[in-house]
Amino acid sequence: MEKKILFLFIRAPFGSIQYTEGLRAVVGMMSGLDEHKVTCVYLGEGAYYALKGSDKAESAGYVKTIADISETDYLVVKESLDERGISEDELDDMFKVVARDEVAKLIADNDIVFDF
Amino acid sequence: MEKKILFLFIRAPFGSIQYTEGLRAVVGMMSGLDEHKVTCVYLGEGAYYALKGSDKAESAGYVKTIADISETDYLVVKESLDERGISEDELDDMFKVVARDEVAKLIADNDIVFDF
Amino acid sequence: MANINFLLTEGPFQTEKWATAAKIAGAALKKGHSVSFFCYLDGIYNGLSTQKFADWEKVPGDYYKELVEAGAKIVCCGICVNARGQQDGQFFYEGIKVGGIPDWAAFVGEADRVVTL
Amino acid sequence: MANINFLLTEGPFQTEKWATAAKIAGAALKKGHSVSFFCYLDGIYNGLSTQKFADWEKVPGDYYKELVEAGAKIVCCGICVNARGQQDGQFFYEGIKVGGIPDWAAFVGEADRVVTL
Amino acid sequence: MALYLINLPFAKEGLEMAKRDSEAKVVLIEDGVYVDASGAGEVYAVKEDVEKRGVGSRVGDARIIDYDELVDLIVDNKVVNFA
Amino acid sequence: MALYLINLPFAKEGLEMAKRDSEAKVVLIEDGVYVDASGAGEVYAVKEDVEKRGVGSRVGDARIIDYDELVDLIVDNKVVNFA
Repeated sequence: MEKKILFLFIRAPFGSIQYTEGLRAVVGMMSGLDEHKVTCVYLGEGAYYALKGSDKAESAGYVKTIADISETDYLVVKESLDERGISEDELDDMFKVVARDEVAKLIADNDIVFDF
Repeated sequence: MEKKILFLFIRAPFGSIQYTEGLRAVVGMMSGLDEHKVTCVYLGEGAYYALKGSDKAESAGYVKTIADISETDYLVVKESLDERGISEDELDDMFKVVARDEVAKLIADNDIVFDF
Repeated sequence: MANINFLLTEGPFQTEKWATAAKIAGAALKKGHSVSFFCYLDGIYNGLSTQKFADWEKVPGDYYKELVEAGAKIVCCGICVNARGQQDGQFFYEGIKVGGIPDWAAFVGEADRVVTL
Repeated sequence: MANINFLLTEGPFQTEKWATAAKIAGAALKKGHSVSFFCYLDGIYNGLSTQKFADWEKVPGDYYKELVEAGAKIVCCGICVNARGQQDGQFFYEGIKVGGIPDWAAFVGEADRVVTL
Repeated sequence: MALYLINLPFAKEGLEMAKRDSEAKVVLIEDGVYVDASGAGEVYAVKEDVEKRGVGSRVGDARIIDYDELVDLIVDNKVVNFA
Repeated sequence: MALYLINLPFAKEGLEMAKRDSEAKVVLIEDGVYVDASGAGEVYAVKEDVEKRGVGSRVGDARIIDYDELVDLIVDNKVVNFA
């Protein structure tokens, strides 16, 4: 059965591998028989991945494959950015800034919530 | 060559194994040919290990062996307790409360500082 | 009765997650629920039949063997298995399978609940 | 010239520590310093010669093999090796040894500096 | 109805989300039992984790549950993982 | 002279210690380069970690060092591990 899945990227890149293995998982979820729908949210220490200069080399292939399958949102939480003193003009274009209130709505709206 | 070694226990028990494998390491350091001198300091999330009710079953054997080799201090940092709302009467008798300033002196006084 | 999928991303001993997941899954199986595991990243080390630790009566792998015997489906990420040098899972307990993310996606499709640990 | 001991407690892939430690140690060896490693807890997985990951040209074990070839002494905690199902380190690269905490205590005794990662 | 599974490292983010859910149930698990979750909905704490850490007197109004009860909560509610 | 090796998870405790050492040198390493270490002595940040994370403009006055320079610092100072 097709499900709506929220991937929360919450660990700091790049000290742990989740930032890219989570995206590998997203690809897998979207390309299986059930064609699950995925939204990616970066919050907490995970917000650093949204920085323009953060190295996307290891994960670029997954991001491209994801785009080929379906339009997918990469959201970063405003409060997480604020707490880390990151301004919106420091962010890579692929990310859209949302407030925690929006993520709460996404949690309500998705069937499954993974933390990566 | 005999060294003075400070073991900093900084991870929360019991989510990770360091709280007891660090004590296994202390035993090994003290019982080798060099008979290194060890002091154990619990700070940050590691301070929770000092709670009277925290399960010492897995680590009791190491604590006993350490005591048989030499008198060893188990210190817990006052500021870490305060930040977690832990009062001194909640602590196990084996721990002595010290201020961060004291730990700074211990760092200066020891040859090697491990974080566990 | 519900179908619960566990995503396990950490290995045995180092953290407690292998134990917590096994205990929740064991309780779920006893209540008659269906249980599946996808072992991803370091999670794949949990299925090894070769763990030996004299201090404990049972090693983590034993708990996962028992879960399989109680009806849990356990699949380990093959890319992770070979990246981590575990040779196609040749030392895993029987019944602990090597597969891929598509297996996990299928588990998730069937699952009423997903628990990540 | 100095003697530097590294304590490595995390495995390959999952965190970056295996890479950071290997890079610092490699730079130290090139400068003529002595280097030893004690691989403790999940750190023991780094010495496996069986790691296969097509996405990377070199796997973590290769870096540790090169460190040994450049003169680093690497000892893995035997209790950890067998607890984690790695069968006395039979699949470790040659020169990566299985030992005990006494070996580590001796490394520490000889070391001018200790770095934990 | 959502069940927020909360461990220590992600507690802050998890509780922020639970506080925005008027029907939130929060389960403190593993090192999560060290966390003060008051104000984040109906709070539960896993018995075995509480006992091992000796924090029975510190988890406040949290309802102490065993793994059987945790399974029931998991089955009856959507699980939001912060563990 | 002590060299504090600081990664993200233990940064708070490590910096508290460095601040109590008038001769402290602090090296931000791995995810430690996300940390604001101003006021904790002479601050260094590992080049490869800074570049990978794209935080060159965020590490303030920290001196950017490569692994060769890090080895020199390690050899010349007692290492205090918070990494």
